[in-house]
Amino acid sequence: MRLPRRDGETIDRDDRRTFTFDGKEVQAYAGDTIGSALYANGQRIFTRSFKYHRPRGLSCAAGNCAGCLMEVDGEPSVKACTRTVQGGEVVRSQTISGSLERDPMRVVDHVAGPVTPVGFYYRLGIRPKAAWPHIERMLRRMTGLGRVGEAPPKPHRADVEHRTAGVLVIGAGRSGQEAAARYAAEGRQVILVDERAEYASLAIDGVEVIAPGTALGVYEGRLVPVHADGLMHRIRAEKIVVATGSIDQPLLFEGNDLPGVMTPSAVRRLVGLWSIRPGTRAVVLAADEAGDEAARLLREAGTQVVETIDLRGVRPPKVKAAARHGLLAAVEIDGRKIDCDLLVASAGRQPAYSLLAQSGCSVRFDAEKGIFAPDQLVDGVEAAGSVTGEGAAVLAAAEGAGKRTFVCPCEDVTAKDLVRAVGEGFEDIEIAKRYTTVTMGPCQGRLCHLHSVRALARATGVGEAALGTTTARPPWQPTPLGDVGGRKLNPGKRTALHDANRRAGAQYVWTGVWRRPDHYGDAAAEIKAVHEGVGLMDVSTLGKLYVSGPDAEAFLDGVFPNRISTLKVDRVRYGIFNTDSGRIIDDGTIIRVGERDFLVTTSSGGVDQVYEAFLLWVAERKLAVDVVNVSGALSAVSLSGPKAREVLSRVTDVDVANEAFKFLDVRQGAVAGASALLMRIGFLGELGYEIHFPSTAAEHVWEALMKAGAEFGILPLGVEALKALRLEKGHIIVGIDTDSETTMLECGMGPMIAWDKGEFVGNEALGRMNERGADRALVGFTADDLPNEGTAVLVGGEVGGRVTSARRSAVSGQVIGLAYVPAAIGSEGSAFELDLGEGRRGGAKVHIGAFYDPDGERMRG
Amino acid sequence: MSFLIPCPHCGNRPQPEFAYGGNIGDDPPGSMLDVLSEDLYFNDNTAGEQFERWFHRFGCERWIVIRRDTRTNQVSEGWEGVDAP
Amino acid sequence: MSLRAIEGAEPAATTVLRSPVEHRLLAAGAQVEARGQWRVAFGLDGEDAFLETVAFADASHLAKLEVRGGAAPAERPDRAVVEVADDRWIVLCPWEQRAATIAELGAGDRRLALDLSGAWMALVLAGPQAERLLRRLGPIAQVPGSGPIAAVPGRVVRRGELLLVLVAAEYAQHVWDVCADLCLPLAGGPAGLDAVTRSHPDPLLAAS
Amino acid sequence: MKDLLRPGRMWRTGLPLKKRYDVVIIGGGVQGLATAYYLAKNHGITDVAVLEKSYIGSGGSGRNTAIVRSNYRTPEGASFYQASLDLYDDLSAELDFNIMLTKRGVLSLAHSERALATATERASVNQKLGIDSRVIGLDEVRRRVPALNTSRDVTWPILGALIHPGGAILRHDAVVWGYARGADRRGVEIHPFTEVTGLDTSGDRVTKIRTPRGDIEAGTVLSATAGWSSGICKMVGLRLPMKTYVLQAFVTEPIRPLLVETVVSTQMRLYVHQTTRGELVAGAEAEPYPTYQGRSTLTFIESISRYLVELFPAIRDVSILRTWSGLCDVTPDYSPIIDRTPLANFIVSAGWGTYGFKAAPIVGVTLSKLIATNQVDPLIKPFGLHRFTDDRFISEAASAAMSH
Repeated sequence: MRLPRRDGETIDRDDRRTFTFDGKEVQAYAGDTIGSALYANGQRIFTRSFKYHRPRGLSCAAGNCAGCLMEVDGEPSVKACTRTVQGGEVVRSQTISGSLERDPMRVVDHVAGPVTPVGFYYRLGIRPKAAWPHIERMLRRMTGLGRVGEAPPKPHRADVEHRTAGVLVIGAGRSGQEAAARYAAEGRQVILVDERAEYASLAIDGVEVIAPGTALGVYEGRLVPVHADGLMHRIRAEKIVVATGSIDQPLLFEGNDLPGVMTPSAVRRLVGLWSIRPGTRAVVLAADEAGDEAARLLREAGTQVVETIDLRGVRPPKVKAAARHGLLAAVEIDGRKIDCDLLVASAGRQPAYSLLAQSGCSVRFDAEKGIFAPDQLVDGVEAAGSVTGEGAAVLAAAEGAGKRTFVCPCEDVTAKDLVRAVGEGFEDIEIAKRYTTVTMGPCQGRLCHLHSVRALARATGVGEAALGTTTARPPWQPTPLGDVGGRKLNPGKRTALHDANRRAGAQYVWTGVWRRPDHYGDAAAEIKAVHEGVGLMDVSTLGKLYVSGPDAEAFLDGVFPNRISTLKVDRVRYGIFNTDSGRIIDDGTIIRVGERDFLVTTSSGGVDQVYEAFLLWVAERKLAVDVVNVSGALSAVSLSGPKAREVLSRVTDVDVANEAFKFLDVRQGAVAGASALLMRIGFLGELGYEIHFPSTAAEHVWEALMKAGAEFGILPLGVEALKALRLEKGHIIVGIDTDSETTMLECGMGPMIAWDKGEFVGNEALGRMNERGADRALVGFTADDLPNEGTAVLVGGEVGGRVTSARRSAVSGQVIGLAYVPAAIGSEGSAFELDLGEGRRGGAKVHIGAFYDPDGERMRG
Repeated sequence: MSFLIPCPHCGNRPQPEFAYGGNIGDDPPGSMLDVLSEDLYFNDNTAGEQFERWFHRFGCERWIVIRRDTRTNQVSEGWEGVDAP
Repeated sequence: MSLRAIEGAEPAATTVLRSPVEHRLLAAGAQVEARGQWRVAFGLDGEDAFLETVAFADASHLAKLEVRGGAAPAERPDRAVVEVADDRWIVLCPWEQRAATIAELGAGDRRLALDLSGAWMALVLAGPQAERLLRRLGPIAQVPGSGPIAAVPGRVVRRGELLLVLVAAEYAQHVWDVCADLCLPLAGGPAGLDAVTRSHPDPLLAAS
Repeated sequence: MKDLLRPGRMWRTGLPLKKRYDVVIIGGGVQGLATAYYLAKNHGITDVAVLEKSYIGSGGSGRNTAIVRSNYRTPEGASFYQASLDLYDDLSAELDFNIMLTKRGVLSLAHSERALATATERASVNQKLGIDSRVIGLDEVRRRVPALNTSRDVTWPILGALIHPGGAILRHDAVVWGYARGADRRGVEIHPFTEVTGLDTSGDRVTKIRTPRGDIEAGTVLSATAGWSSGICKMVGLRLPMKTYVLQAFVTEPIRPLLVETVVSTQMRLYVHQTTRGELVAGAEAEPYPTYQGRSTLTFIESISRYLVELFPAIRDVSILRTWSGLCDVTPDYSPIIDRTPLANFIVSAGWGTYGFKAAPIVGVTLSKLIATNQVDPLIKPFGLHRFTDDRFISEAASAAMSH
């Protein structure tokens, strides 16, 4: 039924292509879509409907309805009528059971009519309660269209390109092309997009044409994602012209969903674009010129048009379509039966205003034309062509009994269902939509929204204007998740020593946004090395903020709870960052390198939050101080263990003797030739140095330290070793031992707070909490059994807190940890229980202070 | 992407480039609860225009103030600094 | 007295300086040689073909100075001035001019002139599709400008036909990998800096 | 079954607005309607009006992603939501309306040691209260959700999960309609499209409720308006510790059965389940700034699609059908506010964040008791406004997800 060559056809008869459909090979030309090729090859039933499994075929052939959903190369529910044939596709029909031609589930349509009215599932399966899970499992197997997971999806890229446009014109029909040409002539940068492939070859000078390219939505700031093949154009436009035209609305009559019933757009595209004769004997019910033109095209294509009825201005005829073997066989008009295999019918054309409504334009009901049309537009957004309502109207109607008159073909919702819903009290379009599921299918209301509002208006007596519309929401066309998501994009931070660590055998884990070595193969050996020899750890992940200026000291006294003014040059002090409400958000160190120069370190995850809080405090009080984020400029290592001093002495010009470089001292000098800042702090509990140096020299310094430490059995340390070693000292890790509510008072850090130094972050809240006393306390504990971290602390059988950290000590072999307990039992030796899971309990006792080297001699030695 | 924020230094930029810093100065707290917790946790949660602080993370790394209508996300103006003009 | 490690103190001659993406370049088959104290990658096969569409090259061996306060630093052919805000700039210059530039820019009513060379990766985008690659990396609308690059904060300035992009060094490998991925459909890819400066001579970028 | 064949009205429409009611409930969402239902059923108080500014269920009740669970972090939260889940269990029979509650389980993925610790904490608290919730390893996760990408070559490999078999999905509109019908049948008057535009007070009482359809007096006034609570309370000079944010969700086209459990990933800020009709329904985290404007954003759908395809590679080509949004009212500790106020006859239920629907039945029972008998049920005692004055938060924030 392919017609001979016609001018204006958009197929290339010299470029043959094939694809398979349910295993059979199908011939097509370049320019055909899968739908047009199948239709040309005689296929009429394309899919089965959602609830009644009625046969469905091409109805709009323009990507508006769900009558041709098929699986293409593993992609479910593709609108075959607009999917251009590339060649070699594996196309499969989507049926729950049987085949397209014979679907046993169709019994639901014949038998279940009265038993499955709209909302039936709210009345069934209530009693007995135990029955429902089985009914639900059965229902699940009977619903759902696309198959997923049988074969891995065909890998195809989805890239994103961020673009700007002077004028973005959506819709390349006559009015869209005019608008594009006009703005291009004014010298604007114009992009014209249209979802229909036939405009791919359209050329207008000064205009970039993207076709097929679907504008998925109009987002805030006039941002429009245009979904083309393999590329999402994310266009921010100074001006948007919406010229998306209007859509044929189905005529409502009994059997209006049968394959063989089509709208004028289907005829225009089948004959006009792909030179296909849609049928042999046709009846045309014309509601507008589109109907007249369809009749003309059919005669030109050699179809016998046995009857043409003009629906304009006449009493709606009683129409009933009859089927044989699932296909249209005849139509009864006011009792007169006419055999035909094609019935072209529509009620008129409704403006496709969704993108305008999404952008914020208001919509009104034009009673004269019986359509919803855009009303006030927002600035930067224009409407052109029939989307404005000009040349669009939906006035024609037909009488139908309503039992199989489909208002919403996607969801099998009939006119009778809507009337019944109103009868039950669902009189507003929004709850009628949720109750009947009308407009909730793949066409998202393109073909059924207007009819639903008008049906409600008739049933309730409330006018369409008062009933209003449902909210227009993106996407304008169903779009695959993979195409919207685009390329994988998960920024991870790596230190300058990332590859040096990898070569040393590091096993990487995520800690927040950082990739960090968890261990280098043997965490226990790493711990042992620190206690007995020396270990080297990459701590470049620490946040580093250089604070410099006349008000630097006053500033730090304001943002830290502890006193900073007493910190001398070349000394370092531990500090806590709090929120205004006195909760801990981070911890770190304050290193004074000059009268008005400090380096402040934060945890690896906390630097952004602290940096922004610092700048806010400076701006609020107009302080003369600069805060410079040098986290990336400097790398850092911690060299810890009894042999640390000896190793360091081999690579630095700084005098490392204990008297010259005491605990909490700071020195600056060269390490492995790089300009470095060194300090003695004891987070890991042994003699230790934290060394900061330019990241550009990081690998050089790391290799030098490892070489110098070789004879002492130096090992690189991972996060696992860090967690174990600091736990021996009872040191907390913010984010692991603290949560969003933890305060310094709960962690025994009250004494650090310099209450008398005037305003500092959180002082009022902390002051009040201090008067009232904390409810819980974060304390060390020893236990008989090793609990999982997070497990509940039980006091008197009730949940009284939780374990935040727990390990078996590499030094004492005892189980040690940190936990929240009720403040009342926060003192040394108090007993409590741990929930070990499956109802088992374990004993535990509070231990205040470090488990290992409580007086810190090893750190200070 | 969502609404645009007029950064005085960098020009109109999409909101995800900024970190929200809270609105400025809810009007004086009611008498209901004691003063401290009143202004820390209780707020107007205004449905309308309010002054807000934003930090331009993907640009000048400065705090700016804008006036935004929380009903429409319409931003009328942006200023340097952290205080309402 | 202040933090010497960021004030441009000369590292010992034997100290070897590396780019944050040196290992990505080695993995891509680049040869790396010492040029001054820096190890610079060159000679990546396929680089010439990539330059016909879009190539990205590492220029992290440049000195990168954080300058605050006073008037905007003077532009010079062998210098790039990236404005962050009205009193804050990042100035790029050849490594051997680092100390002289710090001295020049540190004078007068300048608040700060710090050597933060290791804080950023400098990435050069070259070729007719360079602008397209930038548009695929993020929504930066004008150049010079700032905004998301592979979803992390980035800045970009123009050097003749070249685009010079700055991103935090912590994200260097992430941005490098994203560039490699986004170049595939554009038939582009990584190149050594020499290949770029051969076709686009630039006094700042010419490998010293 | 009988009304299956003969359509009966769900509720009366076009009711005139009386001058006075014993109880006026502002907000025709699931909490307001449930409270009205239990006032009538448990306490015989039927001179009640529910005033809804739009259609019933137009707020959060009609926009949430219909998940009910009780595996909360705090003992107060877990017991409260379990009480609600128990009521949900029998609600279809109670309302003689199938809300399609299906206990398919909720699986919260852990992508880090930190997340496993939080899962352990929740399991520990839940088990102590008799709630079925436990930490499972990777192989049980694979067995339960074969479609999940449990390999190592993902951005954040899955280490384990918290499984809560009692967690369920349901048809959220059906709960709204079921309660509305039950209340209407017992004499409660439901007034949609009746916005409260003002509240007059004198001394410590609300004396007049202003609406475009006329003013009303009431013995007791309840505000159950979620995202709009601050505006209602401002009418009586009351400020709440809460901010309103927009939360988005989306639905895909229906596909053949793929997921049984609801799958949650806090790391990826998403949760997803498959409905009985076969659609995947997924939601996310609120936009990071207060707003009452509900337009969908592109960054939301892009990032959630990217993560979903990473978690479930097989659904790469499944199409998004519709994105929508609703408002959620978030308190500093993510726990609700159910309390009397300094105004003797004004009661507030607000600050529900994303948990409001999950709590509806128990809120109905406890609020109706509070209104009828002035007794504060032990389950809601912890959720008073006092916790913000004496700084004793009940923090349901999943965990301080900051990592070191």
